[in-house]
Amino acid sequence: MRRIGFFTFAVGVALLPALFPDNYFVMAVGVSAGLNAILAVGLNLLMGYAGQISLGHAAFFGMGAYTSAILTTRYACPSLIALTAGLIIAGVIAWLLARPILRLRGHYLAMATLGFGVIVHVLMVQATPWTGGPDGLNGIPPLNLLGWSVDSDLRWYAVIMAALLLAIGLSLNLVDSRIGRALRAVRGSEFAAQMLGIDTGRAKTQVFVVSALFAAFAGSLFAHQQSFVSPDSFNLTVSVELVTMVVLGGLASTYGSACGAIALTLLHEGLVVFEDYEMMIHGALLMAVMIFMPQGLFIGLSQGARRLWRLKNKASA
Amino acid sequence: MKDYGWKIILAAALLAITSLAGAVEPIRIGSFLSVTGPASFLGDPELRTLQMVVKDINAKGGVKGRPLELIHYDTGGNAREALSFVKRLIQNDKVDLIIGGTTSGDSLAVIPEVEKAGIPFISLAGAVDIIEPVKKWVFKVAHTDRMAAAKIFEDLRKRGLTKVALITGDGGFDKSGREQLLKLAPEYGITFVADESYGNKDTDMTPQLTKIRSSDAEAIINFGFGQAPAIVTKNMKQLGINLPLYQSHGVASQTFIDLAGAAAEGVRLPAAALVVAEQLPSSDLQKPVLLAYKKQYEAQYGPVSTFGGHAYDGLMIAVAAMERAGDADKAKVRTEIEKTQGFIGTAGVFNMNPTDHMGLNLDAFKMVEVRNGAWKIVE
Amino acid sequence: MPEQLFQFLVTGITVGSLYALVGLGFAIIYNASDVVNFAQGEFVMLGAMTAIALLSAGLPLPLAAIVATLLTVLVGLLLERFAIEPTVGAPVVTTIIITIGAAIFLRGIALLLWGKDFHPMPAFSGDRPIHLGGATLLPQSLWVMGVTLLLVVLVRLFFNRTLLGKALLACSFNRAAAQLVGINVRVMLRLAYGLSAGLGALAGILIAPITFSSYEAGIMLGLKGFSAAIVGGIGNPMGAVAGGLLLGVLEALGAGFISSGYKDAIAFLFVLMVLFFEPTGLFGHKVADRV
Amino acid sequence: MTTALSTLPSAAPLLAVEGLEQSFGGVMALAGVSFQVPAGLIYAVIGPNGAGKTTLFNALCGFYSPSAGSICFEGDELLGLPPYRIAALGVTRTFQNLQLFFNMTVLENVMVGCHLRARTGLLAAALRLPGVRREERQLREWAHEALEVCELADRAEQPAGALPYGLMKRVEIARALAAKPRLLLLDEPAAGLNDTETLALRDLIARIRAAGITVLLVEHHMPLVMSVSDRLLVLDYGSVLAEGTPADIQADPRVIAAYLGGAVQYAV
Repeated sequence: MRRIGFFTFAVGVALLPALFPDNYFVMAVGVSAGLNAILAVGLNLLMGYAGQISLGHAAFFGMGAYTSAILTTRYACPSLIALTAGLIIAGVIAWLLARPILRLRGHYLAMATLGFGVIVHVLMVQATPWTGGPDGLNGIPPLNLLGWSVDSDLRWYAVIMAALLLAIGLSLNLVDSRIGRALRAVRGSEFAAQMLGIDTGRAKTQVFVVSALFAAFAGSLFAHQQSFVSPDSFNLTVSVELVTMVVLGGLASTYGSACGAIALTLLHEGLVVFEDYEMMIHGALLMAVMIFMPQGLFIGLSQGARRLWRLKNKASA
Repeated sequence: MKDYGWKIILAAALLAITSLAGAVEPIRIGSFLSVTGPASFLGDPELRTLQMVVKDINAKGGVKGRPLELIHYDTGGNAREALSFVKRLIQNDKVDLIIGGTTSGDSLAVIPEVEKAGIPFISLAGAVDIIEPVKKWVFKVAHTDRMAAAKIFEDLRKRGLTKVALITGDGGFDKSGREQLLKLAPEYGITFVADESYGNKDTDMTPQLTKIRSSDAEAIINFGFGQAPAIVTKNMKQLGINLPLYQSHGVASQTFIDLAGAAAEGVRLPAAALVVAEQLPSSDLQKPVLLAYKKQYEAQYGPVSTFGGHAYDGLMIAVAAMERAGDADKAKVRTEIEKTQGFIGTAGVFNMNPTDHMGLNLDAFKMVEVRNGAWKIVE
Repeated sequence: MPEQLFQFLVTGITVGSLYALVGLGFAIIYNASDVVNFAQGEFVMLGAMTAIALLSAGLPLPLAAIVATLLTVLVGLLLERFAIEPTVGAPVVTTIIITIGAAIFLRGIALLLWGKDFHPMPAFSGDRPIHLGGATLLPQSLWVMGVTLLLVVLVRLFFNRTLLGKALLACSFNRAAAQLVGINVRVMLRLAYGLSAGLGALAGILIAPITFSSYEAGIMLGLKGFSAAIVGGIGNPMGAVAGGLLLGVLEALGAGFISSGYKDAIAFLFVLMVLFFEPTGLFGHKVADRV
Repeated sequence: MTTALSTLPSAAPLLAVEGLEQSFGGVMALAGVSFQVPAGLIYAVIGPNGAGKTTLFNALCGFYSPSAGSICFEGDELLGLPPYRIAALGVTRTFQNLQLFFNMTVLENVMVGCHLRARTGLLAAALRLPGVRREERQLREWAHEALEVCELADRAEQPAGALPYGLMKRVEIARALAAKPRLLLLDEPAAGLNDTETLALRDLIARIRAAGITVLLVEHHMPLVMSVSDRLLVLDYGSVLAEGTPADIQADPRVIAAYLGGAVQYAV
């Protein structure tokens, strides 16, 4: 069952550019939806499964992006090494931060992660000699995978979709394993989890680091794909959007968060034509979905479909 | 939501088909502006101007018999959005030319994409880096921040002031301006005795100004745009600091005077001639252009701003180039834009060449001062 | 130096008063409904923008202020009725997204109504600065501090002395028990939203003459108000006031003595440090879960 | 049903509690509690509400940190250890207020119980290495065994939250058994159960003991306690009032006065 879902998704993703060659909505929007989906899948491990909210996830996204940007533009570092460095930096910072920050609960945790995100953003804006300040850094070379340069839209689409499939695969494996069950136990009841021998502090630290690594990975890809980075891409709004994607898609569902990310990216592209009305519609839609489908789009819609199906069967019976 | 995307594509396709069948193919002008967000100050009048001028040109029969079609996206001042919209303009909307990039960040972010695609791009932002070094397909029509810095320093030199305190915001415009000021200061013998900054959404700058008050500054330069410079101006008066205050061309509009109120009296800044159009001598070449634009704009939208003027300049330069090229072929239009000579715009007289993709000189800026609630040219 | 310090304190208390008012709004709503209302900053913006619009329509200032506050209260009530009530008992993240959605929605409406420009508002009693032992402050700052003080005292009296206030407080301790003793929890919920919206609107009207207002003006104030409420221990109204003042003063000192560019980073670093050492804020209840 | 032979404490008790003290804001919840639990018994703690029974459990499990005393489990000092370390030593429990993982199926709940018996780390899990698959199969088997013991095998794939209350309580027991503990703490397992369910519970507890697991039981349901326990500890106001076999306790005048109200006698 799990395999079927995964392969359907993979085939769908692979077919899109063949069916719609050179289509902006597939190539450019697809790439940014794919990056968002990687971020959402990673954040979902933390929020959906372990039940820990983060309103500062864009910070890790930014760390990956800026590490890649700085190392490749200032030190002519090969892109793969820069990417690895980004993962290490984000991972270490997440690890250091995890213990004190994950002791907090509910809104206090929301505040602390938000504050962390703001601090990192301020550093990006202010540390001009390193980060290029508000205008960011330009001229980041394309990703080079052992001699294969990712320099066309189609190649980027392929790389990012492969990365997304990898992220989904890792997430699915993790969730359905001893470690994943331990995480879900933390969300279910920290007391019971501890009494079954789960070091909940360690479990939370692990998942925080993992989701930071997902984010940094996406960040590094983002930097090479855009060929420039600026603090705008890593501010509070982005962090909030990421949380929205996860919740919109449905907490504790890997495909749900990926779908949430894709839906929100497309929504944004679609709403652009409404210009000044965009903001109002965006806000109203967010509220409506959360009020009428609190478990998220993915689950809400699939439940709705199932109910319809049952009704239909009943009618025909 | 996916359905929605397809509906748009379908609608666009239908539109394309009907327009093909019905009339001549329009020339597509793409634009991405910061109509919302912190730079909406600049982006909003730019968009209005483009819409106004396009309508005007189409009413007069278009360019070489083809109507103009404006396709516009709002970046909200976010460079990531800017890049994504430029891709959309090039790949999806298949535009012939791009005008836009309200902020330097937006403009700089899209340059690699524009160069790769080979499409003429006229930027409306200030940073020198946009055209230095020269990029084949990139032009710009707004004064650079370096010119603003030079103009301010010239004025300081005239007044015999050398010790200056600097206060800037944390946006791209502010930071880039600060860099140019610091870089250019030695040439004019200016020393900075204070260098403060603030967040563009901050509501109070008295701590920074208190520090400046205790320095031995003889004048203050505040480089920024939006509401923050107005707050700085008011806070200065509040703290009883009576030093000459220079603002940047970023606030050269009536809005600044409205916001800062009485505290704005005596504030100087370098501005395009548009803000003082009526005061120009009738011998001035720019005067008729300025008055015409101003009259037309104000009839539809209210007070003009110099930033809308940049959009006017950019579009008119592009149209002139297309007229000379005979069609909208990207390479030909690019070559013709580069050959722009003696074009009289709202920002000044443009003379471009292969090594200068802006073509304005320092005369394009006028030093103006607030007197009795209005901008006046300083002699 | 002491002169500078005094000036920073004056600035800090003015700004801090606003954070306190916004934080107070957060605390009241949290108390009544366990919801952190991220649209609180939008109440501030709505109050200011409506008052400005009414002023330019020719209404005298006191009347404009009152009408603007009442209209914002109405918005608060509508928000409660149509977005909060249907989702009572939803998880924290759901309510966070709903109120963020509400904030974006209200901002979108304001954009359509009043455009993107910044709008000035005349000061209540002139712009002539007052000199006070080396520091200067605007009469408007006195208005801000004075009205904040008055409102804080009134809110305190309301909670401690009036039956209605006590009933509202009872809801925050135990909703089911409050219901049992005959308190209409639904009405209390609406009361809380109305009260917070009103406080937010007043904060907006007070600050607009100093900072101007625009459709986006609520974002930053909302964020700082949330920080104030958290630092004070969420759900503790007076803690939020203390948190707001603390944050305001700290920002002013940080901007003045350390680095103005890193001012926000300093403020949030402080918030983080507080939480690391006091995980439920400076004046929060220590909650023990029952196993 | 009672096993009269095992009423004497064996030489080396499984659990030895000495002078345990715990106070909350000046109120002594535990005022120097001492007792010993011999291996292989069902040992019940009774007492009126507020006597300190649950506090005792929480102190034993490391959720509270008592101010004085010692908790010796098979020679290891438990005092000061975090709960997960205590669990690793072979002590686990159920909860008075259900602490089921409602976000998982019954089987998954019980598989979490096997946490300590497996080794899979983060990286291996994410990559799903061959060893991981093997271990998963093993865990599944163990979990099914625990479900069999608790007569829940047919509920394995249901979401834990969808079960009736009585079964939920049983899932907690299965989950705790899956950890293969040597000491199992049951906190009011009969609360909220009907008579049939209580009877089934009595059999289950007996089966658990038969499997060699020592049971420490807090319970209000006197017929159950009296019928299933080997020894009893009576707490009152945080102190030990009496200790002994059910028969001793029922005959103890202090217990009768303080707790049983002097009138009630329970038939075994």
